[in-house]
Amino acid sequence: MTHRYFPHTPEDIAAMLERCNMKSLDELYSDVPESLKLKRDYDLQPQMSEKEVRDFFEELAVRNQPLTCFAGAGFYDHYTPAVVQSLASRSEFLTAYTPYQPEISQGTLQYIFEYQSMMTQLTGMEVSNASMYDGTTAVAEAMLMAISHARKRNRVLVSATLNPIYREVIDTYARYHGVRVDTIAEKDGVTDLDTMREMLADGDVAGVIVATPNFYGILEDYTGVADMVHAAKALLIMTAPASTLGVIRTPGEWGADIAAGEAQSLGMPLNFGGPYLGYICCSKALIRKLPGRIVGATTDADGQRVFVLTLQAREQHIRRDKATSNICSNQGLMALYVAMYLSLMGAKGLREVNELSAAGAHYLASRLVETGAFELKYPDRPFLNEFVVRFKGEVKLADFVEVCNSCGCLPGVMISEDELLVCVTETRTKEEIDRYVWRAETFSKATVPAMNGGVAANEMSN
Amino acid sequence: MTHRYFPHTPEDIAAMLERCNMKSLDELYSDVPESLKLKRDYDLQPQMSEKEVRDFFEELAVRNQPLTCFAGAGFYDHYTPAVVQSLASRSEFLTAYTPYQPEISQGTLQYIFEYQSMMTQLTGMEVSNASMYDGTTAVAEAMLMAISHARKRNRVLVSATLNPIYREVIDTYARYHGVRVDTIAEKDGVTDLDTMREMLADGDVAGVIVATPNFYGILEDYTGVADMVHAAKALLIMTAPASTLGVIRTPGEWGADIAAGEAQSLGMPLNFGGPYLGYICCSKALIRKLPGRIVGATTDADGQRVFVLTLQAREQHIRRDKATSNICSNQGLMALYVAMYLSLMGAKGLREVNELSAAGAHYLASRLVETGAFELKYPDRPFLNEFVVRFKGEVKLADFVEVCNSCGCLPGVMISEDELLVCVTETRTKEEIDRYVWRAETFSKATVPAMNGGVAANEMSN
Amino acid sequence: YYGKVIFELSRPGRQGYSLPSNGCDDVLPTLPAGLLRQNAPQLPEVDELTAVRHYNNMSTNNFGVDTGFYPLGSCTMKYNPKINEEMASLPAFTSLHPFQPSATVQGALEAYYTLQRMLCEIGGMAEFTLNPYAGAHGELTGLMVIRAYHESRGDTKRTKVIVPDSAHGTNPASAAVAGLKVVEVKSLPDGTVDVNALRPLLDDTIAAVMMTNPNTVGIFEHNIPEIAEIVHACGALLYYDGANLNPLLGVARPGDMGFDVMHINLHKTFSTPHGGGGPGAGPVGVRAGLEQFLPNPRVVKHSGDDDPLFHLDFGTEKAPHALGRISSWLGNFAVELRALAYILSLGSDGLKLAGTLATLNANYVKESLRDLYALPIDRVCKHEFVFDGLANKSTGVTTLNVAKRLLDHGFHAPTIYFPLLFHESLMIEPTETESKETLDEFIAVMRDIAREAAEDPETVKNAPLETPIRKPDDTAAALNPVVTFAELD
Amino acid sequence: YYGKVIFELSRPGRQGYSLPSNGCDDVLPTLPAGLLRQNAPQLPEVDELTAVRHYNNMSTNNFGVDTGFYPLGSCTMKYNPKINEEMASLPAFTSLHPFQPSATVQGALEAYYTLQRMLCEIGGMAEFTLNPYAGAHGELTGLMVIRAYHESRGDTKRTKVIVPDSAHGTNPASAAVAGLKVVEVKSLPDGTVDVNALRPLLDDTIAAVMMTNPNTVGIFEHNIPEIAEIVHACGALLYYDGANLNPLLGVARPGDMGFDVMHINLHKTFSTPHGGGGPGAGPVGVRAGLEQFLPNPRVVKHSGDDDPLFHLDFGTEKAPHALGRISSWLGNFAVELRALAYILSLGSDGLKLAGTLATLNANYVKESLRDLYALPIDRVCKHEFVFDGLANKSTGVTTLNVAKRLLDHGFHAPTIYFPLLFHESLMIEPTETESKETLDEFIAVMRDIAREAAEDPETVKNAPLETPIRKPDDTAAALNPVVTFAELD
Repeated sequence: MTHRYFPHTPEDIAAMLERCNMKSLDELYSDVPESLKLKRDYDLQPQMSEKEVRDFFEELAVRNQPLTCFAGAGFYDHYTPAVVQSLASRSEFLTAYTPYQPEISQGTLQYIFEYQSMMTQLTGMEVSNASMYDGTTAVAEAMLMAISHARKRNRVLVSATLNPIYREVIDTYARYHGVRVDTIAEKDGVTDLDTMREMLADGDVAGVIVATPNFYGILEDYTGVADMVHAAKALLIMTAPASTLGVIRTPGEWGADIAAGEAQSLGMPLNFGGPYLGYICCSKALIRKLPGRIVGATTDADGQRVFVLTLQAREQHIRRDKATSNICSNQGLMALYVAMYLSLMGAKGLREVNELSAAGAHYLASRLVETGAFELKYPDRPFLNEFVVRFKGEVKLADFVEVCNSCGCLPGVMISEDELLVCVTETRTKEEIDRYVWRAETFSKATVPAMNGGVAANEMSN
Repeated sequence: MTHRYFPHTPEDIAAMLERCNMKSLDELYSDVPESLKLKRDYDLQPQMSEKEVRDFFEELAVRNQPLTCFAGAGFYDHYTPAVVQSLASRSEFLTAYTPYQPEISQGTLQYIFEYQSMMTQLTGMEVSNASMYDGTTAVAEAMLMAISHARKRNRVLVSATLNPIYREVIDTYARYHGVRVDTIAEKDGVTDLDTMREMLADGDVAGVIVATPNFYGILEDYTGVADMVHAAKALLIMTAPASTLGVIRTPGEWGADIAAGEAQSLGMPLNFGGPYLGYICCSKALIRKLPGRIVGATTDADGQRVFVLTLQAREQHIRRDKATSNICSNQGLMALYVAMYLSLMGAKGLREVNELSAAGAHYLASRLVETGAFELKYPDRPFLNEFVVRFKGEVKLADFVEVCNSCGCLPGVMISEDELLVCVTETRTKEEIDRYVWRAETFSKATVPAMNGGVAANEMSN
Repeated sequence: YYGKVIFELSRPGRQGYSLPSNGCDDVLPTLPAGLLRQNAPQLPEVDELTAVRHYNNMSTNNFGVDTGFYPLGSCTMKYNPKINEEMASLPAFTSLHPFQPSATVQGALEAYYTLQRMLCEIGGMAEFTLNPYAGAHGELTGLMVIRAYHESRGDTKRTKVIVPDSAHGTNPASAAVAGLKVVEVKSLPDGTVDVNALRPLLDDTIAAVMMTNPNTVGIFEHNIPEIAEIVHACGALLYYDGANLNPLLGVARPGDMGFDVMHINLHKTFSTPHGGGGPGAGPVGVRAGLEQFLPNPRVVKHSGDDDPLFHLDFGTEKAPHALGRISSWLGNFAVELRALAYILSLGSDGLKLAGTLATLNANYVKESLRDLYALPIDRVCKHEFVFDGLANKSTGVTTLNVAKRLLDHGFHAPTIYFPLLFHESLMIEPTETESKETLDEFIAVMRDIAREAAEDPETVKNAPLETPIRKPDDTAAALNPVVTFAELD
Repeated sequence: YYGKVIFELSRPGRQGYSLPSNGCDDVLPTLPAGLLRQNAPQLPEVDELTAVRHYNNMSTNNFGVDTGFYPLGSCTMKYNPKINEEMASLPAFTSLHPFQPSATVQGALEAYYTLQRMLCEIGGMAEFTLNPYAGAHGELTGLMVIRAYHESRGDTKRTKVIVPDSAHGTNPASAAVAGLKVVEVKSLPDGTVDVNALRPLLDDTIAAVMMTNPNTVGIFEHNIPEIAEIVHACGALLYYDGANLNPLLGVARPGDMGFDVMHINLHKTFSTPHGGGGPGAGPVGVRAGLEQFLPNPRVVKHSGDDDPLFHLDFGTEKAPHALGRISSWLGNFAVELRALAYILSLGSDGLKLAGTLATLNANYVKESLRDLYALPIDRVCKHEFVFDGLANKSTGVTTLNVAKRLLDHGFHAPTIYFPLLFHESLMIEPTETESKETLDEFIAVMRDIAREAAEDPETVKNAPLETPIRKPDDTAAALNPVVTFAELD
């Protein structure tokens, strides 16, 4: 028996067994009690040739339907330059692991350093780690930072305008870590700052978590919030889809202590949910609470500027149960995506991405309202490239969504029976937007309810 | 004006012009007479963003219809392991040019050396060059080798069983080079050796060109031919699709002087006609007549074994109009495809490829005959994985082909109104073959002639 | 300067991108200025070729599995097949938005479901979730599952987790994040858990015992049936850290050993590339009876005739006890696709062979070096083993020196100073994809280094000598952290 | 051993492939044994990882455009955009069999047709064929077109081709393959063709005059209108070798200069990767009146309403004078796709800028080094220029030494000892994708080398000193050619 991935010839095996003073491969498992041994083959197919593997995946692939994407809700269909995928697939990047040996890992170390530099620029914070798993876990770990920093205080306030899946992950982490999470109510789509003030006054608050643009795409005004939070000795944690940080007021500018969120929008394909990358940046004062790996610059024996993993004393492999986090492997390669994406785009390109996205979104929003089929849920709130519309048609919004799907379009994410969260990025053409509008127009005028009433609509959570 | 591919900032341009003592970019063209200058922009679109380029190509791509391939006729749908494409795209291979500087080109030089070694093994010849453009030009240049070798003699005999597109290219080269090409008639699908003997006796023959498997897929028996040709002081040139050389009797074993042909079957995708790779191998005695680049082993100043371009005195950049050929750039990267493909497959893999292909082809041939819709044109000739069937149906073969196309299948190459050249490779599954047979069965029983009588059938030449 | 950073290649006015116009009016200026950032971020401005050369050449300062032998213990640096990369890059997967309706992503859901079922068979578990993003994230998820289980039974006293002293740091750290206290249990001289030391620790405050088997020194915990029995007897659950699953493929299953909950590192055992430190994936499996505690969303297959066949279950109806959501969606999906391709490629026969050959390779290296390196545990090992530095302790040459000297010879270093059981741990995991020739070369170099340590210890102590950078100053880096370009002078 | 060859990594019984069974019976044994090969070929037997490491590491012994500056004169080593690779790799192109019915390959035919039309606009020509595989193949095809033209007119005396003494070797070689005799015309000291030397050579035996403009020394042939006039007056055609088209993009067109037939090197001007020596592509264009002589097959577009719109014309009806077929099908199709992507990316504005910046870069380097290197032709150059070695001839340092010393500094060498006009030709073509910083670094190194040549000539003469191999013995290689593994001891 042999396989293309294994180099062992029968002669090799015989010689190697001899060196081990063994007569058969079975002897390698002489230490495993017979009772524990699997006496049969796995109930899996035997090995497949590469062609069969390819056929298998291509058969799966045809049962997916890529759609023209007007959905966001935290994950965005931005354009990734071909260079990014092409260079990220270099085997030296792809098949290395954690850069424990800096002498032969400067490639990884350097792009992480670049990534950290870029993310601090984007967030307006002082330091960044090397990456977190995704936006939800990054914000959850930011919460744990606040708890750890506060020592005794054990309560976290979370705005109701935060993306609900972030909230779900926060709740999970909090529940087992013994953190109390309270919700700051929303008022007309934004965080109710009066409520926040009152809740802070109740005491015991370690951190406050807010978002902008928030889940509804609304740019919130957090003037005075940092002072309010800091007066209560709590930390302010802000989150934003990373790409929007190219133009919106940054967590740093708002006076936040920690910026954490999702960086998928910086060059990562949608990939049905991952891999993405969570960013977490903070003030330098908090660096020793920052989870995960950090790369720092130093010099080598010849005086060259080089990069190393630093401040490892915070990490799990040294501190064990006293560590700031249990994170070990993170999203290394995706940090390379970010570094390359931002290198190519620069500040100007990132601004253009936001300009085009916002322009398209505002155009679509006003055209959808014109059709009469939709109205804006928050007509007076400023938004960038994502907004909520309420369906006014006689039939169901779910049916409209399904009709769109059958035309190859994902019209947004349903956030209630009659509300759709719609997003436009720079990858959407005017024609695609106009076709969307035309479909809404046509559908709203149609007297017959939508076709097959089958399983409908977008799912994000139940 | 700027472009993502150009690094020049306005400041750069100003500084560079100053160094050149120029005031404007226009001055760079002060030497071009005004009358010759294009006074307008090209009638092309302005620059496109990468996204638009991608959209453009994807729009073209949907207007192609990939088909399950039962066509061969010189170009074969063999399986290429993922490793090949993955490694060949390494920028160090892809973006280098001719290895003029061996100190920084050992990568290219070494894979060419490996390619040469492998091709000589496959063909059973002593030496190989670094590649030719494709099979047709390789055989045409082999003909020129024979002419050059023969000095005065000016006539070449070509078997009628050679792939007609090879013959067309040979004719083109011969016409302008002043070579007379005579056809050796075929008899029941194979070269008529009696005719060959007579034609050789007529004299003035510099070379004889024969194929096996020939255009009809038939394995020809060339016993005694080398002696016959050599007795006439001519060179014997043999061609075969490279992959088949893993199992068939080689040009070397038949006593040929030159083996030349198409190596697309060794790992290159079909790519609608190219890039492919022409191989040309010969006896060591003929090495100085061999066109194109040759890599040889030598040692460097430190005694290391290294590789260099060698015998360059034959080439156009030295010999100019006395060169053995005008070839300069060849198909370098495709030689890497061959080297990697054969490294992975080895002799055993290549044999399996041929076994599976032949098994599938013989199975399909007999099943097609069983349907009653087809008969074998050369039932008594041995074939490997390609064969000619004659359509016996009442309607047109072209209609059958079109029906197959509409079902996503390319049933072969029509070589006459009622003859189909059919090929099976290891990439065809039993299910695909059976579906082909089922379609033939169904079609032959259908009383109605095929659907739309539009533009039909495969084109190879008119 | 060994390598410039991209900021140092930037020039104002250069650009490496271009975007199509969509013909809509720019609305940014109409937004309240106070909500927009005041200054543009300082990002590089480079043309495309500058970026390409920069990252292309930067990559060559890295050592990967495709470069050479990478015997990093506990990390299972096996070959990452190219076909897996290609399959995970099919646009029909990469372009899917996570919130697309299920009917439009049936292929993706089936891929997830299929892998889930395969892992159940391999782990001997009833159910798996692929949602955790990495091994440590899987541990955390697994411990939360265990807490959810105890809570569902009203058993709220269980606030502690027992981990062996040989455990990887993520084990205690995960326990801490999950709000559990860590109790360490000692190992015997042979590296296995001391059952007699474990027994008295087990009481009704113990939520779980975390183990890996084979353990971090590469030794199979042959007492595992007894351990499972006493752990279960006290009402705790037994957690399997899958970091070391590789050698047991096809031979033994955690579920059959009595483990209740487990995670698998897809990037180790199932060969997804390690990417310089991720993305990985840490699927979590549970035995029958614990399914309802797994996190949401879950992929479920409906009965035969339903169309579409695969659905997402967000948990409220079927699993009121589920621990909730621990990640955005369904984990690192593209990593899961790679693991699926790997398992299909190997199949039942190939997987078993992988485990066996990994074990053979480790034992072969161990037996070939045991005379020159200190072997504190002299038993048949599984996928890896640990030396306690050089056998000859008189030279002053440390494990760090040996590791650095290996770099000079074109090998990646083994894992060093872990596990903490020994002072000079040198942990070697060859994996099954390495040839005897490669191992023989490594063995020869290791023997040369041992000889050199005796004859010319200073050379080894000064290693590395041939790498492009040498002896970076870690202390200075930690003392005055410079972690962004803005902080460089 | 700098690098083992793959045969040296082979072990009997290893394999790097697997194939699916198709369940059909093996028929090979039933074929006549005399028609099958007697012994298996000696090919490597390696597993997949061994092959991957071998070729991965082999690649790092190569220098490409993505590695650094590659000023190889006459080769136009500009940046090869990554998007072009991706577009050419779309399965809907790569999987097409050339003999598929036209109706099933409309996208591919349109790509071909579109590029054809674009090249006509850029070249100022009436029609193009993309079928030739490389520049030299284009020359051959172009000369055959010219011969077909003369023959069609019964003008059979024209058996000679005039080429300048500065021409690339492919020009005379192509003429010889096309059955034409070569007559060389001298260049003036300024590098341009001597019209007075040309005039007497022109008679009714001349089939064509081959030129490139700018010529191989980078100088624009400003007398080209006069040359075209006298060439046409004698009944010959004027052929344009497109190797140097790059600097004229957007500025001047061969067709407008009076050229009748031309080829373009897509891998130079239109940025398809050079691949270590191909595949390239050498499309051939002709002025109005010569279309019917182009080779077959051709892609034609039918009138508006036809479906399918694009067809293949095999020539018999419309073009009885066509020269026949010169390649298997439609050329190196995937290379054509890359060039199409490049032209679309640049557009009319970007193409003009490319030409201008290429010219700027060349003049900048020339002006920055002219004090230290001998500049035999002191004029504004186009995309490239030639030094005749160092200005200071007393050092004994040759152009070869300078070239090799550049390797030590991380640059590819320029083209050396070509053109043959000068003894110590050093031909530099920076291309437009290089930044001022890169050029400045190159200039600084070139100046350092000149200084070093004066101060320490032996060091330069011994160059390269830092490359992984040094001074391979070319003479031994040619004396006793060892061109296969079987010939190695």
